Amino acid sequence: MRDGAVLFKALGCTPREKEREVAVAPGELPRALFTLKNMGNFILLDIDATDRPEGFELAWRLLDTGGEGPAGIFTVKVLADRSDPRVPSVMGIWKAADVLEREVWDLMGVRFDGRDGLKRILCRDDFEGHPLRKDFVVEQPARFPGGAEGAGP
Amino acid sequence: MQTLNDLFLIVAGFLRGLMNSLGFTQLLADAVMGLISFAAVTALLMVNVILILWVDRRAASFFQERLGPNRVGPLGLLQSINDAVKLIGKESIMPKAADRRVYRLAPLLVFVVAMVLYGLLPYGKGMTAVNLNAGLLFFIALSSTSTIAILMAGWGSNNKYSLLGGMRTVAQVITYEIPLAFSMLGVVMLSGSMDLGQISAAQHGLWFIFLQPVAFFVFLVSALAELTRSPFDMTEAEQEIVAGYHTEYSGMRFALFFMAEYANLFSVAALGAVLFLGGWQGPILPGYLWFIGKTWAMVLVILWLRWTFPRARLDKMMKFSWKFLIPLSILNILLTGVGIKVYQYVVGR
Amino acid sequence: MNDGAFLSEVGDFDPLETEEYTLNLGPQHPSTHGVYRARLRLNGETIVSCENVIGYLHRGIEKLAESRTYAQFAPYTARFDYLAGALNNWGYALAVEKLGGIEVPERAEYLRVIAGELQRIASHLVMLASMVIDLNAVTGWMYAFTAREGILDLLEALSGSRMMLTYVVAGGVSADLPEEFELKTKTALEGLRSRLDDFQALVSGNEIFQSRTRGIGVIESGQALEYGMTGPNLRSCGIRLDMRRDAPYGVYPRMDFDVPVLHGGDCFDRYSIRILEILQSVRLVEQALGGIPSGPVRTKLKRTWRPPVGEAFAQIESARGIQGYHLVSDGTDKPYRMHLRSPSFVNIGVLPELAPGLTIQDFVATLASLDIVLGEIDR
Amino acid sequence: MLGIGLVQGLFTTAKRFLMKKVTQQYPEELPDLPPRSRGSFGFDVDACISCGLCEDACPNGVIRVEYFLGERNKRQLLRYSMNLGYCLFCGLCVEACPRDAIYFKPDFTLACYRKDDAVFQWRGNAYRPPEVPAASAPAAPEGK
Repeated sequence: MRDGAVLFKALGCTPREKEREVAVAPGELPRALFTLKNMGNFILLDIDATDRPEGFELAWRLLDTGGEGPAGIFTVKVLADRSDPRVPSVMGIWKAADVLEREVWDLMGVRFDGRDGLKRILCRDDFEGHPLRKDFVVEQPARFPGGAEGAGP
Repeated sequence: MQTLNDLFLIVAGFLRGLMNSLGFTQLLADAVMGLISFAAVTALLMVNVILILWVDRRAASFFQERLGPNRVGPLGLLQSINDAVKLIGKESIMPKAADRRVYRLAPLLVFVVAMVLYGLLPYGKGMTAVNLNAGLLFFIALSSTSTIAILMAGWGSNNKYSLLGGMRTVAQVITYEIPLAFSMLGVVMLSGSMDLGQISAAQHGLWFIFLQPVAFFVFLVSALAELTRSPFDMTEAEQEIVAGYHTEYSGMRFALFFMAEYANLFSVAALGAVLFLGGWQGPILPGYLWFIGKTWAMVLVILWLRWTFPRARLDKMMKFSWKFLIPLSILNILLTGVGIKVYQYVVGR
Repeated sequence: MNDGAFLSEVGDFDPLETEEYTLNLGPQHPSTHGVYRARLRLNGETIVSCENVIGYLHRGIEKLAESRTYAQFAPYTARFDYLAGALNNWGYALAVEKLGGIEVPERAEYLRVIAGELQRIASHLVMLASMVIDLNAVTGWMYAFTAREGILDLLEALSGSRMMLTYVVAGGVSADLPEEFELKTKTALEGLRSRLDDFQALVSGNEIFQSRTRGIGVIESGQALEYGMTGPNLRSCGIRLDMRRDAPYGVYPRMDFDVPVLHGGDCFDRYSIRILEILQSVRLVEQALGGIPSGPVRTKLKRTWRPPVGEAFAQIESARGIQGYHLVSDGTDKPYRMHLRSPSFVNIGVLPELAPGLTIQDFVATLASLDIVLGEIDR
Repeated sequence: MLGIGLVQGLFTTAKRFLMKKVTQQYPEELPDLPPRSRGSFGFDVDACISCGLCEDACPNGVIRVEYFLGERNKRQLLRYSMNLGYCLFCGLCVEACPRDAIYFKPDFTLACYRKDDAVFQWRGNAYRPPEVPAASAPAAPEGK
C-alpha cells in the first residue's frame, strides 16, 4: 500500500489526512485511472454504485499492492447525474471493467460511454427498470398460505 | 464329469434324435434347433446384461467407498430388473424435428447387432449357436456396423449434442478398429484359424496371453475404445456432450441403447477370453463355466479400468492409436511371424 | 475451409462445405456447475468464440439487504458463495464491524479462523471433486466428497448447520467450541489426509489426467491482473497475492502459514494449488486450535443496533478470491446499500478470451478449473 | 515412466474396494447428529411469553405469534406458527428468545407433500378452537 499522498499527488489533487479515496468529475475518470494504472501494482477490484439523493455515486475500487506494508484499497469516486447518469467506460484500461460495468448498468442503470456490448448481465434481456435504484418497486409475496388468515400478524 | 461338460451337446443331440424319430425333415430340425439356440442365446444375453448392470453399480460403489444398490432383492440383485421395468413403463418422447424413421430404427439396429454377436461365441467345445469358419472376421465386421446405427441415432435426434456424439463415435470406432483387428492377427497366425472354436481349442495347455502379451494389451485398449468405455467414452461423455448420441432417447428406446452397451461389453470380454485366455479350456470344471468365468474376469477388469481412469481427450486418443497402437500391433505381427518360423525351424529339426 | 481449398486444388471436387454453428452449453448442462451458460461458436469441436451468459440464479440479494436489518441480513450472505458460507459470513461481519466500530473478542477471532479455514478446505474439496468429475474421474470425486463430509460434520458440530452456517456474526461468533471438538477435528483431518493421499494417487499422477490439464487454458500473469482475477486462480499464475498475508485481518498476522504459488497458469496448476492450500489450511486450523485463548466469544449488539452514517468496504480472502462487502449506512437499522464484490463474477470474465482454440473437452476442463460458484456470480 | 500413474490409480481403487464403506443405511441407521444441529424446531408453550422478539428477529417473516391481552394486560399465547417453507434455519429466533421457548432439535425429517404442511403450529394454553372449523386450516404436525 502506497501512501495516499503519493497517489493524490500523481492525480493532481490535494491530499487529505489518511484519505484513501478521491472524487473526480466524470470526464476526468479515464485519465485518473490511467494515471494510477501506469504507476503499477493496481488491480481493478470492483465498480459499485449507490443510488443517493444527489445522484449515483460510483466507486472504482483498486487494490494497491505496491509500496511498503499491507495491500489496501484505493477508491476513485464519481458522482453521476441523476436524470441521465453517464460515465466514461474504462474497459480500455482494465478488461475486468467489462463485466463490472455491465453489472452496474443492469442493476443501477448507469450508462458507460465509449464501449460496446453494454447490455444486461444478471437480469433477463427484456427486463424493465434497474432493480437496485431506490425508486424500483419490489412486489412482496405473501408469507403464510391460506387467504385472509395468512395475511400476516 | 464328461457328461457334465457336454451337457448342452447331449441335450441338443437328444432333441435332434427326438425330432428324427418324430419324422422331422433335416431342414425342419435345423430350423427348430436354430430357434432353440436363439432363445438360449437371448436368455443368456438378458441374464448377463442384468448381472453386469448390477455388478457395474456395485463394483463402482465399492471402489468409491460406498455400498451401492442393496435394497431391491437380496444384495440388490433385482435392482436392474426394477430399472428395466421402470424404463419400459416410461413414455418414449421423440423430438418434434427428429428424422422419425432413422430415429426409430437406430436403437433396434444397435440392439440386434449386439444380440447377433452372442450367436458367434463358443461357449464350450462345439457349443456355438452359429458355427462359422471365419467367425472372428464376421465378429469384427458385424460389431463395426453398430457404428452406423449410432450415427443414425445421432443424426436422427436432430440435436447438436447427439450429432457430436455420433461423429465422435464414428471417428473413434473407425480409428480403433485397425489396431483391434491387427492385435487379433497374431492369434490367428498362431492358431491358423479364424474359427473361434478352433482358436479356443488351439490354446490347450498354453493361453495366447502368454505368447501374445503385447497383442493382449493392444486388444484391451482398442476394445475399450470400441466399446466406448471409459477412459475412451467420449461418445457419451456426460460432462461434455450431455449423453452423446442417446441424449434425446427415453423410455424403452433408451433402454435398448443401454442394454446393447452392456451386451457389447460382455461379448467383447468374451472375445478377449476366447482369443487370449483360452476360451473354454480349463481343468476340472465344465468348459462353459470356464468360459463364463474368464469372460466375467475380463468384464471386471474393464469395469475396474472404467472406475479408475479419467476420460482421455479425443484428438490425443486418436494420435495414440495411429502413432502408437498401430505401429505396435504391426510390429507384433512381424515378431509373431518371425517367432513362428523360428519355432518351426527349431521343432522341425 | 482450408481443407476445401486444398481439395479443390487436388482435383475436380466441390470444396467441402463446412459451417460454424452455435452451441448453448448450459444453462442445464452437467458441467456448468449450476446454471451458467456459454454460448459457443464452434467449428467442429473447436471453439471459435465464447460468450458468457449468466444471471439465471439472480435472486436480488443486494436489494434484499435494503429491507433487512444488519443482523437479519447475515444469514443471506452464506447464499452468495454457498460452498464457502462461513467465509461469506466473515466478510460481511468484517464490513459491519468496520462500519460500526465493533470490537471482536480474541477468542472469537481464533474461532473465526477455525471455521473459515475448515470452510476453505471444504470448498476446495468441492473444486477438486467437480474438476475431476468433469474429466470423468468419478471415483476421485467420491473420495473428495467423502473427505468433505468429515469437514462438514465438524462445521455442523460447531455451528449447527452444514453449509449455511451463520456462525461468524458481527461482533464475534455465534457459539463457543462444542465439547470434544479437538478430538473430532483430529479424526476428521486424519480422514482428510488419507483421502487426499488416495485422491492424489488416483488423479494427480494419472497420465491421462495430466494430458487433459497440462498446458490447457493457460492464463498469463499479466492477463490475470488485467481481468482482475484473484484467489487461487491468480496464485497459480505466479502472483503471490493473498489477503490473509497482504492485507491481514483477524489473527492471521500471528499465524504461521505459507501462501503457495505456482507458475504454469494452466488447468493442472489451478488444480494443484488447491491441494497445496488445503494443506496450509489444515496447518492453520491446528494452530488456531492449539493457540486459542479463553474468554468471551461475542460482543453482543443491541437489538436495535444502528451504525453511524457512513460507508465501509471490507475485503476477505474467500475460497475463490477477494470477496468485498460494501455497506452504506444512512443511520437506520437497515443498510442503505449492500454490494458484494464476488470473485467468481470477475474471474469468469477471462473465459471468453481463453476459450477460442480450445475443444469442448478442454473448455469443460478450463471452466471447472476456474472454480466458479453461480450463487456468487448471479447473487 | 509413462503408465506409473495409471497403475498407482488402479492400486488405489483396489485398496478402497477392500476397505470399510462409509454408506449409512439411512432409515435403519440414523445419523448421529451433534446437539447443536439445526434440524427442526421445538417449542415450549409454557415458557413462551408472547413477546414477539423472535418474530422481529426473523429475517424472512417465518414466525407469527398470535396472542390476546388477558388479565393485567398480560399476553396470552393463542397460537405460534412457523412457516418452515421460508425458514433459513439461521437461528436468529432461537438467539433472540429470552425464555428459550423456541429451540433447535436435531430431528431433520421435514419432508411433506403439501405446502401447507410446512407450517408448524403450536397452540397456546389460551387457544380455543374456532366455532366454525375452517376447511383450509392447516394440519399441525407438532400440534398440542
